Amino acid sequence: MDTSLVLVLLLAPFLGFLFNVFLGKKAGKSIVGIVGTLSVFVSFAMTLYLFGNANQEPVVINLFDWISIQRFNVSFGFLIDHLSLIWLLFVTGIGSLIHLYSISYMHDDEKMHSFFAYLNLFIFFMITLVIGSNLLMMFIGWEGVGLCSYLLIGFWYKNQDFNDAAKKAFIMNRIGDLGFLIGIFIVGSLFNTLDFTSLKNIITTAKDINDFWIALAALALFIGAAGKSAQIPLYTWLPDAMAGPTPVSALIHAATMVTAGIFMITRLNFLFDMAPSVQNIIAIVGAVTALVAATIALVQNDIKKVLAYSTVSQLGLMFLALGLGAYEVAVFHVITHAFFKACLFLGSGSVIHGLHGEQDMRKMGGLKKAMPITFITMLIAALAISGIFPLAGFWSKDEILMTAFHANIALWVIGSIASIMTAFYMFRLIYLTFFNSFRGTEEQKNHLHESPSLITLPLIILAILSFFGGIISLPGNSWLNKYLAPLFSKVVHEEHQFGNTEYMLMAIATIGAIIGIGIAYKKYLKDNTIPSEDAEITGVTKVLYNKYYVDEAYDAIFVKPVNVLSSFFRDSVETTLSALIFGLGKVTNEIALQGKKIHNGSVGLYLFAFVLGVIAIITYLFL
Amino acid sequence: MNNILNQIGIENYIFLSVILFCIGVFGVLYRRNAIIVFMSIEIMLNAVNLLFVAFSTYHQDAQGQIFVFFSMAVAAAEVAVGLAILVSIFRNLGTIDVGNLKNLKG
Amino acid sequence: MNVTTLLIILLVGAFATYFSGDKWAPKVALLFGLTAFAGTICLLSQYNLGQEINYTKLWISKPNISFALQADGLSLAMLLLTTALTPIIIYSSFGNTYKNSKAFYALILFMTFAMAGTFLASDGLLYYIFWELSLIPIYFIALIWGNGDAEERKKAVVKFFIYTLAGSLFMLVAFIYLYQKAGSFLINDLTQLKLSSTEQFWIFLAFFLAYAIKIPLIPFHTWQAEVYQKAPTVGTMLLSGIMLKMGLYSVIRWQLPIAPLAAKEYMDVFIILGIAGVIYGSIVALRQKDLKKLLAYSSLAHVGLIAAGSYTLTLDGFRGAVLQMIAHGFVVTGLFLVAEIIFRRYETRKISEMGGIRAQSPKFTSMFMILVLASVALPSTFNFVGEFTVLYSLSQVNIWFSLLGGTTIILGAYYMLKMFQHVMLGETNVRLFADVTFNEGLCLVIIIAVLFFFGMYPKPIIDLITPSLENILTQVNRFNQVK
Amino acid sequence: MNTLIAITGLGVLCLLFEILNFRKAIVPITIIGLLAVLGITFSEFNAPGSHYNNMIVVSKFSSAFSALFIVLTIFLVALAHDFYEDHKTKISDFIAIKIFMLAGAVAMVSFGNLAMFFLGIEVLSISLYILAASNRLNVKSNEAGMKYFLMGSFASGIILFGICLIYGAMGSFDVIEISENSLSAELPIWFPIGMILMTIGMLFKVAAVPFHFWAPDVYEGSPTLTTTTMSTLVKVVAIATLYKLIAELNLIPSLENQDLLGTFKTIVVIITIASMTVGNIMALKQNNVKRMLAFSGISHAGFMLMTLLSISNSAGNLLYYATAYSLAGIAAFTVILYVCKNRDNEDIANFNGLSKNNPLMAAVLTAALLSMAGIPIFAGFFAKLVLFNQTIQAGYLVVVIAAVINSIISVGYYFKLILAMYNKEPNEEAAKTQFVFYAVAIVAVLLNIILGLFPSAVLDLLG
Repeated sequence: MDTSLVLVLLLAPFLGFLFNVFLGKKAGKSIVGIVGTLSVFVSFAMTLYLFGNANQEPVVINLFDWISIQRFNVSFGFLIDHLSLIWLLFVTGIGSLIHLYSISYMHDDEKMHSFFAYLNLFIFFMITLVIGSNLLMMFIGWEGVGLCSYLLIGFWYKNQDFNDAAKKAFIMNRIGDLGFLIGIFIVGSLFNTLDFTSLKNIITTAKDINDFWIALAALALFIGAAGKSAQIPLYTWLPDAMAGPTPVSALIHAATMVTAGIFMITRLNFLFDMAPSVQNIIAIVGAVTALVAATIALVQNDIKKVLAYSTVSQLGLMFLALGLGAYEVAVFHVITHAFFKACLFLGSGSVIHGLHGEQDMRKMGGLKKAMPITFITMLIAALAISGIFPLAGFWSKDEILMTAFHANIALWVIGSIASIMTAFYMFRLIYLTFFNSFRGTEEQKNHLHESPSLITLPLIILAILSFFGGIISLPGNSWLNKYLAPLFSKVVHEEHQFGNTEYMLMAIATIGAIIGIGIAYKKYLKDNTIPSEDAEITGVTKVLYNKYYVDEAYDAIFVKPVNVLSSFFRDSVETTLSALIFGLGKVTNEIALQGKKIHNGSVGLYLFAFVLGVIAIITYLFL
Repeated sequence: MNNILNQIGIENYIFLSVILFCIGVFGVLYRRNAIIVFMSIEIMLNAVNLLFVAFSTYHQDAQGQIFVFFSMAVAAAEVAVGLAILVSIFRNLGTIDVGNLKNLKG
Repeated sequence: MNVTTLLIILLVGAFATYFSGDKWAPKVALLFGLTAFAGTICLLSQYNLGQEINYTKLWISKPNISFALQADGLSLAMLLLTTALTPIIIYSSFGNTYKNSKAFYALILFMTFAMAGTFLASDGLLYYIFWELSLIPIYFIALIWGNGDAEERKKAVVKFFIYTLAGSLFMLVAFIYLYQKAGSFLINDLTQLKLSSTEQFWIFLAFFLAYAIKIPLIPFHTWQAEVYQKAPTVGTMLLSGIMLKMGLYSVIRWQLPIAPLAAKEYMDVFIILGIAGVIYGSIVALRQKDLKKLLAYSSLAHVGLIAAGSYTLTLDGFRGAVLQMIAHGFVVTGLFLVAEIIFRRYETRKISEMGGIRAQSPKFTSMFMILVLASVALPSTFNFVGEFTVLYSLSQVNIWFSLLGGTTIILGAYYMLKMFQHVMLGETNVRLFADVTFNEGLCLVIIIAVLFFFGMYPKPIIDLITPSLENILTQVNRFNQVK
Repeated sequence: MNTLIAITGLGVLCLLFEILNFRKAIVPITIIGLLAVLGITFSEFNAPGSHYNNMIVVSKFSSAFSALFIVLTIFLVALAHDFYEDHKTKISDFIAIKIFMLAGAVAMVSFGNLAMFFLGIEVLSISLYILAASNRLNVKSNEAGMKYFLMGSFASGIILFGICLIYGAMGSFDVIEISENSLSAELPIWFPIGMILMTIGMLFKVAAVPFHFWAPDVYEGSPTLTTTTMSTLVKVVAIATLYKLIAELNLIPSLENQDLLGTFKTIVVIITIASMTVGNIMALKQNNVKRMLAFSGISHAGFMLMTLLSISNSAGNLLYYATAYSLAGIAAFTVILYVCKNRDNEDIANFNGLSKNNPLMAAVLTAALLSMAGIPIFAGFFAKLVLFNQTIQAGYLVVVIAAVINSIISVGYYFKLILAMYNKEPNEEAAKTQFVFYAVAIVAVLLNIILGLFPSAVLDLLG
């Protein structure tokens, strides 16, 4: 029963993919859209069903042995437990919403069918990633989603910059994947299995575990996660990934794929609990990423870039939580973040749609009359992400900060600053986009209009979710924590007692958020300052605007040297090596040429050599 | 007959013919006139013939002397052929200097 | 079916093709290629039914050489690769017309015959003979039907021939030496030998020279890129798809079991050599201007990894190596076919002269993309199964090896995607690019199907090769049992 | 025995034909005659015996090699017809000389007495001098003849001196007596010296370094058919005789008695390696095909000398190598005769694009060269294999390594020719081929390949 369900759940998007690939062009755009969306919706329905009557026991489905290693087999199997169900819920849920959205958004693109094909494929791989029963199955999904993100970032392939962005994303992910693989190798050789359930049993029961190797494995796996979830130092691909169509940014680079890293670490929480040192690293990396990304987001003018960096920063917060062992908190924030970040992206998408592809906020403004729904929904989402009571973001972010506070004040400070900045740049975005007067061209001004219902509907739904999303894990009695409890080896550390500290923290957070919003209000609404043109940007702003020149640095440190080396090998080493081989031939030829001189045709010489030979032999033998 | 050989001793015959042989060799090496080279080769052969005879006396058996006839006949045949070649060379080149035969080399 | 029948089919096929005349030659060749494939399947089924597949007949009494063929799982796997690829290769060439094609296709079949013999032979000298024989057809194929300036081509091909011959002659000497010890060339006797470690070292070295040049491992690879570039694509496919695998197969089949002590003692050196090949090849491939050369260096990198895997002397290493051999065989054939397809349209192999093809040929693009992904070992493709196993085995020897070898998944992705981007993407090319024709498409589809099927379900092949690999492993470890 | 008589008779017959004006028929009749003689030889193969008080001793060895010589002569005679078509008047003389030369050759491998040996070698040499200079209006031919004559007679002088010393030591020319005495402890030093001198004389005939200088010049200058004769028949005869000489006169044991064996073997090793190396390296830069093959012949002589390192059990291997080599040589030279017919020189350039003009001939030449290079299934490969095998057995790994390196070098120049045929454009249209060329070339190559497929047929012949 379950098996067939799961297979349907898994294969529905795949079938959609096949349909769109092979028949999409003929079928026509509307059919393509419907099929694509339906196929995802089917899996969503399946998920709901499973979610509805899921018992405590996780369901394991092994189809067949896939890869055989001498000491163990890796089965081609699936694992449905509470964690994967949670993820499935919002992957398929938000997935279907965004498909819906794309029907209208991509309607003018002549390659709509391949767009939907890729989206479906992505959902398929994402599901594989989530329900894989062992590390390698997860790895299939892991690389698969990477591939889809490559395809979708480079969707408009005629622009080589986009292609570069896509390539960059894929390769940076691959760097992480290598870490992942190494992690898999170590785990495999330590425990002779890659299966999550058996791993959990072994590790939780094992007495003497080699801490070093565990730590190494955890570290390697974390590198993998960092690659996928855009953490320092592997985060630079995410902002570039905004080259892809906006729905892609919403689905892949905000809501689902980039959370895969968190999913993986949560999946392997028992492993990471064994390696506190690595946990600290994770926490620190997360915090720093949150801060750095936030600072960059402060000054970006591309509406999607802002959102991208905010995503990075939010992911950083999640990793902070993971590092502190508060997996359920991280999950909570993943979910709420999925809601409001998807909403924000789609909103920005609708704005861009309205302005016919304009992304620079300096050329926007005053859109709130033109597109009210977009405005309202984005406002709600912005409030949510800034952590205003009682929206979803408030609860999740507050949980994280609280955990940080209890663990380490410094982390809490960093986190708080990051979230204050969040509030600032989000409202900077809101004000620049929707308030004051329109700064675009006349021609655009006349065409300003609210986006069609297919676009606004998902916005509304997501806005609602980002408003009420918090209820799934209210402090005190958290449904989510209870639901996830069976996953964690350690008992979920008890809910925070609501003493004064907690209330104080909440207050501080809220005040911080309000301050942030206030500054934005002062700067961009009252003074109505417009960010200056790229040329005029100076000082710290310039550094921030250029993202601390990290891309340039990477280029100088890694990419250029490799290419230089490559041409060096190609031009020097290769030629030298073959010259060496030819050299042998040349030498013999030279000898031959000299030899020809000796055979000079004079009988006298020949006879002389003859006699010499005779004498030599005789003397050598007999004297 | 036999006692003469005993008086002189076989070694001396050997030395003599070796010396003759060497003279022949040097002749072949150092003279460039084909005719004289032929003659030097003849000297070599005859040196050997001499030794044959000496040995056959030493061993008291006739095979050696018979062999000398063989070798003489052969030498004659050889020289005949050689002279024939020489004639055609002289017709073509107008010289019998062995040193001029250097078209074939390398 | 008797194992010799397969060889006879191929040999007869070669002659039949030659005498069928230029017009019919391709079809006849294809026919015989398919027959051979069917024959292999037949052998396979017999093997799975548990029949011994071997044939031994005394050939030369003094020195004692016998015409001995033997097919275990490993040989059959390689045979499968050979006979499966040959028809594809032949069929893929239908797009071109070759002058004097009867000789061309006859040589292809003859080469297949020789290579199949190499995989089957269980008598050292017979093996050597097949090994050498396979060299002659490819020499002529590359020389006569190759492309580019005749002088350049001549240089490259002669270098290739002499180079490889040089290597293998030392192998011959090693074989003769072994014969002195064992009194026969049969592998079963040779693997029984208990040679001193110095003897083993020298023999190992002699073999290594032959294989390192054939595979090729750096720094013995200098013939490769040029020959790949100069040879006609069919020849390149034969070379890279099957012939390289002869070297790798021989490492597992002959070198390691005969001289295990040396193999153990110098394991690290050879693994490092392989891994160095991976990194070096990938980096050189990065900046190649010629598509075929780029692919050549990419396969240099891949075989480096395979070699490293087999030198780990672990079951995983062997298994991964064999899996990767087969996977790489298919992928590289497909990629060279892609290069050929582009060449048929644009008459160029310069990457700089391509670009903007995607918009004009969706089918071709998708197939090409899939092949690229397979060659960078995306999970669920066959190559991933092989590469994962190999890297795992490396990690068992030393985690650093797997880390360094693993760079292939980064660098590989880098150069392959870069290549794909510059060949296919960008503003639509002004020159018309017709989408794949039927037979081009068919070849690619078959290859892709194979890659995905075994990528998802490699079990049959794993089950096929594992027992024989275990046997080889016991031979390799026979010296440990002594102590 | 009968072989020898029959051959001589045949020779005389040839001379008679001239008188009887049978020029047309002479070639076929001779071939038929030779085939008959071949039959006789086979019949003698299993009937060893000695005749005319040990002047002639027929053994497996002698009859096997005689058979080979006769086969080669058949090929040569077959080719003779249209080689000499421009001076028909002399054809019978030339063929007769070839036959007599064959008689000399047979005498050389079946001698039971040094006198017989000496006569044989002289008959062979003198006929060769004539053949070398036979194109008497051609300066090159004259020069070749002269050079060969001078050095040849010099060499025979040395051989004669050697025989003489042996006679002095043993008091007899009879091989059996000599071999018996040679085992006795106290031998005059002359005996080994004499043996060495004879060996040197034979080394000259097989053109081993440093006695090889004549070969390239003479090969280049002589008429191509004569070159064919030299590089196939004569070389084989010489090496076989040398082998027989050393084997039958017990040189090895006698040297052992006077513990000179070590040094002797060193000399053989040095000469072997030197011949291989010099031959191959010098061949690399030759433009004249005949000259190139001359040097390659020198290197092959070096290979065959390897048999002297394990004299006791290598007769079969020597026979096999000789057969493989000479058959390949015949095939190769046939093609050269065809290509260079009515061309003034034999430069490699003449072979350009042969594969387009005449693919069959190109294929034959390729096969022949591959066989010489020692590529499998051609007899040349097994020939090398058995030599290597037996030499490693005798413990001379060094020689084998050298040999291997040399075979690698040799590929270099063999392939120069193949490349010319396949990779260059023809510079003029093909000359029409006589049937006989095809016949000879193909038969030779087929024999070669058959030997490659069933080496035992020859290898086991001499036990």
